[in-house]
Amino acid sequence: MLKDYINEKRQKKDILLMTHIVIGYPNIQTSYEIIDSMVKAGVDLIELQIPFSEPMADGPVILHANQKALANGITVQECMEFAENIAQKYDIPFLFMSYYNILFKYGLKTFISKMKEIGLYGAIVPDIPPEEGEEYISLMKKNNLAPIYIFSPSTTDDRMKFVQAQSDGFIYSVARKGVTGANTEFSQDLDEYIERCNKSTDLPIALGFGVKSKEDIEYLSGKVDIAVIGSEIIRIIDNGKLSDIEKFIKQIGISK
Amino acid sequence: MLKDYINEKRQKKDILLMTHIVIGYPNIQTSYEIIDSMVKAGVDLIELQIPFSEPMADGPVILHANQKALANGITVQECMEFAENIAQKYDIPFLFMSYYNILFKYGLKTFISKMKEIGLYGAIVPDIPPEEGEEYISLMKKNNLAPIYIFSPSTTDDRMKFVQAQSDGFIYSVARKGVTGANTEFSQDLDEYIERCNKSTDLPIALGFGVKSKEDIEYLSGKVDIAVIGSEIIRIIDNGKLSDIEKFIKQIGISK
Amino acid sequence: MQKGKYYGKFGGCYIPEILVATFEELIDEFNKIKNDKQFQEDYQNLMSTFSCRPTPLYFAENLTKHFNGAKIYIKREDLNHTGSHKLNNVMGQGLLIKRMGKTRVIAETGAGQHGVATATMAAKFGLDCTIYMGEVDVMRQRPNVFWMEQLGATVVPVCEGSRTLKDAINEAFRDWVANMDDTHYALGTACGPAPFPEMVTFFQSIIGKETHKQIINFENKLPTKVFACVGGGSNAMGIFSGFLDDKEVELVGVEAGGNGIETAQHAARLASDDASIGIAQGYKTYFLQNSDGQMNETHSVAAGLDYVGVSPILSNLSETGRVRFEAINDEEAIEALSLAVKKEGIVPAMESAHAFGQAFKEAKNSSSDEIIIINQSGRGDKDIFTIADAFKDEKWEKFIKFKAEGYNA
Amino acid sequence: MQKGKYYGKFGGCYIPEILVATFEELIDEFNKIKNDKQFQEDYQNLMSTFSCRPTPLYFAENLTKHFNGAKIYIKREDLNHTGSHKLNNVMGQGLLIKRMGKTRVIAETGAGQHGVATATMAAKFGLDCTIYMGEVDVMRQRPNVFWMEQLGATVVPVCEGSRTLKDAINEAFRDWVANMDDTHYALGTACGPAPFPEMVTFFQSIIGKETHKQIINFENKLPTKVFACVGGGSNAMGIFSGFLDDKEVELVGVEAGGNGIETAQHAARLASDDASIGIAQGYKTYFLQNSDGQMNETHSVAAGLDYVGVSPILSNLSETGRVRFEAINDEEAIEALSLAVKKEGIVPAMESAHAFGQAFKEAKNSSSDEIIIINQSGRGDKDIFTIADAFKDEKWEKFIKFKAEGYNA
Ligand SMILES: Cc1ncc(COP(=O)(O)O)c(C=O)c1O
Ligand SMILES: Cc1ncc(COP(=O)(O)O)c(C=O)c1O
Repeated sequence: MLKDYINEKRQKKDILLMTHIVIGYPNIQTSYEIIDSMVKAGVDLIELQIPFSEPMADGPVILHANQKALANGITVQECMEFAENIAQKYDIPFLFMSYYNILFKYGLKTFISKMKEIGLYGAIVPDIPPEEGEEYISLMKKNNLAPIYIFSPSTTDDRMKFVQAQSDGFIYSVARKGVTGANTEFSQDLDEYIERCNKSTDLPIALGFGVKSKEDIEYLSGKVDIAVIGSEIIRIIDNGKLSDIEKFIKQIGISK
Repeated sequence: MLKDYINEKRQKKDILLMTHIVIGYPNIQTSYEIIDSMVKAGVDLIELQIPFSEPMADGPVILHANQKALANGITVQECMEFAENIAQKYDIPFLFMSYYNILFKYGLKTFISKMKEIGLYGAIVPDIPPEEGEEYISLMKKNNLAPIYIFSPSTTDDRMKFVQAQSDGFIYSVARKGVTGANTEFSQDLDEYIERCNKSTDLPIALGFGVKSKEDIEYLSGKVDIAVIGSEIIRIIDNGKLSDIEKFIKQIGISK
Repeated sequence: MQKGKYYGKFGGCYIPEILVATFEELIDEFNKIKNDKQFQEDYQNLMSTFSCRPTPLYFAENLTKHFNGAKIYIKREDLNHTGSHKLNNVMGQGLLIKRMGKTRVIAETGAGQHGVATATMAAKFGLDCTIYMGEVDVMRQRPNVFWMEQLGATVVPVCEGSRTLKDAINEAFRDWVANMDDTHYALGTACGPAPFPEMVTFFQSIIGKETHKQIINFENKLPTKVFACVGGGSNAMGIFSGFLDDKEVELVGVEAGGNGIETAQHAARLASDDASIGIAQGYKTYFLQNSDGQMNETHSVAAGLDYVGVSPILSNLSETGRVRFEAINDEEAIEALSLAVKKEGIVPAMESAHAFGQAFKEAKNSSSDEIIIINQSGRGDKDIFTIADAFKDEKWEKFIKFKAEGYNA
Repeated sequence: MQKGKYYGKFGGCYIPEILVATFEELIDEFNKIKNDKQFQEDYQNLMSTFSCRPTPLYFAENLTKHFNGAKIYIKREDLNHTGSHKLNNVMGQGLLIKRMGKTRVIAETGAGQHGVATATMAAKFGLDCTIYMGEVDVMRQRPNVFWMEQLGATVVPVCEGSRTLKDAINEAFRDWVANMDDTHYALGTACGPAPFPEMVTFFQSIIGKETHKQIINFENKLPTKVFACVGGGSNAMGIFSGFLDDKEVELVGVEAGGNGIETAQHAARLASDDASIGIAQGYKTYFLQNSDGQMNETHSVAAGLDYVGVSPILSNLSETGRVRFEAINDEEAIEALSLAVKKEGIVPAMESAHAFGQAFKEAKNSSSDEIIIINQSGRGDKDIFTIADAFKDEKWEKFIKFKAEGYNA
């Protein structure tokens, strides 16, 4: 159903926008406000990152946000409540993003049922490759939740086919090597890679890692289905004015 | 002739007194004054130590005196001149005390001729054992100078016989193990050792290392021929008043 | 990609997609060399001239007499070039790097021994080298940082999280996912995603193979017990490998008891009840974590033992009962170190001192026909600042103040 | 007593009378063990488990390529337990001490390596131990002082004279003449009164014996040149011993050029014209002394080379032309050290770095069928403060200041 939502929205927009927050950063109250700004600004999907103490795939910006949120005492339970509240309040799809240990310690089955129950659409878990994720994938699918898998520039064509078969909703395509938050060069290399991604799957493609300006999104528009903005929004939060978020998203957003 | 002098003097005194200075300590002028005090106080023989940078057999007091004298720039040539001046001025035997390198670097033959020429009676060189000292001994004896050798508590009876045969003038008998300047216990052990010394040679015996009071000298009186006072006099110099030297020697001296 | 290798329920390969190709290449290369006689020969030649393998097995006569119990032998990994067993693993991975044609190596380090070993290997093999080290560890193992830099490595202090080993591992992975084309991540212990636990154990098993031969040679029988400290588990797996099939040999892994396992300040994953199974840093094992799955702060005087996870192979051997786990706390380790120094004239690393501590406890109550082997994984030179502080050595403090004044002038 | 052994016109036994009986006993005991197969076996067993003998001979491929001249091999005495060749001598003397039934050992030390080795031996053999060390050396080799104390030794800083090695030797003799009944003075180098030059050479010759075998094994021919640094001369005599009879092997002793042999701040006794024959510290050799026979101040960045005298055996080999002597100054040594670290991942002691420096100079201009062996007498861990200062390492300074602040608080 996530896939359907995306395809439908894409009828109206050349490219969708997915944004990202770390739940509890800088604090839970502000997290509510950030979501509110994002939805108001017209964001199409939102990743809710449950903080983890060892966010191996994240760069410094998101890493610090994880640590700060944890230092403030955020718990997985509170993240669930937060997700439940906003999923009920707003009419766009919310996804969890976290590391596998969070799901595992909660109890994989319980965690996934809970996701379903509170109305999330799926999850992005960067450290559970499909080979290790059999149980996770099957439970997600059984619950009509999208286990969103990842393509990277080093993923071979063959492997893309294998990975997309495990995935659902969309493919999260990382634009380059490295962790979140660094610069990406939007150049011809990227185009070739995006083409490879599109060729290997019927799922929509979300492109993330380093997307942060109107130009970036214009560049991607028509090439992928979703542009993902992660670290850049945290940078805006860090610079102080919450109201800038709505301004920023509106400024970079494209409507058909 | 040193031996004769000692035997003669011993007719008049139960025990003779040999004192010691480090030439140039605390400075050459004071060295003259110290000698003057000593002779006036009735000392029977005097050891003149030519400073050496590595006085391995000396304890801290004499070691420092060596270093100070050298730091003041004393040279072997100046020591020779000093020795010559006092040997001409005073009517008691003067001996050189030093380490072998001083003689060796001066030129053994030249050094010994010079000693003869300036009127010294002999030398005490603690780091030239008779086995290594053939040339030294023969040159000394040829010049009628006494190569004064040493007995120690660890010297066996057999070796005492061997050593005394190389020696002349007297035997310098060290009272105990260790270096100059530490305390010696004047006890029965010492008596036995002194008896061994006396038995093994016809040469007079001078006992040194740790002699420093009237009681010590009274104890030794009649047992050895000469009491040697070394570090104690430097301690007196260090404590400041030169006039104390004469007082000290007179106070501890014994006349028949 | 294949599913990562498991040991019972532990292990696996939980890596981000970007690394999949890199791991495939690595596993492939590792499989090639595993049974390659020529590689083995090259490796052993290297270790016998660049280091001093076989390292001796030393009969600690004085300690044996002191405890008046079991005969105590010590495997002398401290004599290795760079001062610990870490070199065994690193030189093996170095040969792999050359085969894969990579030009840069990165590593995490806790005690700094793995960092020094990696920097050394990089110097010898002409590789660029970056070492990640928790800021806390940079402070307590400063001499090793100095040597890494002299060897030409860049040492990056990691100021995230608990600023110790686990955080250095995270940072190394962050570097790797950006640079895997020319870069190999030489993980320093028998942890992390497959094939690392197996591969590191494979290279370290030279310790156990030698020890087995040596003890038979000396005593014509097997030891009663073998003790090794357990940080990530590489030196322990190294020596245990030689005796795993000899069921009569009791294997004892010694973890860091820190301020005591009854406090929260320790790093005893298998010897305490505080750890639970989790998945982090690419593998599944027992972690010291809270009920949410967030990793706890750990504590040990020994930087190399101050880690939240533990080799999945050891987690399994703990569950099967093949290896017994104990904890030695900071104070006991320092005491054991001091005793070893004074009685035998050997200076164990703070890490190794934990194995000594437990062995000493058990030696007392054993009979004289028992044989104990302790793996001395490293030497204590690197720990001079830690040991001086533990003993509150006034002369050392005076010296440091004097040096500081010189620098301030 | 016999006259002390001479090498040409050098050597002898210039000792005070009080030590004669002690030397007789020592010479007697030494003569007994010299050809005693059982002793040799005990000694070799000890050195192969307490240390890691035979130490490797290592082919330095990168340095060889770098200089594009002779093949460079390195004898790895740095891998010895306690970090230098000094242990070879000390353990031999330790076995002698046990035979003589003495209960206390004293030693001088310059670099601290001989002090650490002696303290280690004392710990192992259960002896009381006092180490004399010049105050200047205490400052520049502080880590070694710390370890000696941990090993249970009393370290006495010597504040007399130039406060370096020669003064420590004097103080050790002063102790010995007071305590020879229960005390052995384990002289650390091939100097001093007979039988020390011969005895120390005897124990160190294990280096040369191994090296001879190893190079024949690797290359099936003898080396062209062998380089060793020369403080007192023990590591040099150790390795040279293996090649003295092979006339085609050129032996090169490398002394400390300090600030340059054209200045007065050096310790080149045989490589400069500044020394002359003298008798001090119990033996006859070349000394850096003035025309009165007073010893000069010497200077070297390497505490272990900072000495006025030199082995009488080497003085003789210099006069006969069998050994060539060269000087490497402070800066060149530090540069050579840095190059060895970066190119090969080995860390020579400051002393050994002098041998490296000279070998590097000559390697450049040799042909590829020549073979050079460098004796790496020790490892540089002990030199961390010296090297950090030489490189003006800011991070190190910052760290030291931080530690000092902690101590001041
Ligand atoms: C000397 C030493 N021993 C032990 C360890 C712990 O590691 P492992 O458990 O992998 O042997 C370290 C780690 O740095 C170490 O340096
Ligand atoms: C590592 C090292 N090399 C060399 C020397 C110089 O001594 P020798 O000339 O006796 O080998 C020392 C002395 O302390 C040393 O520590």
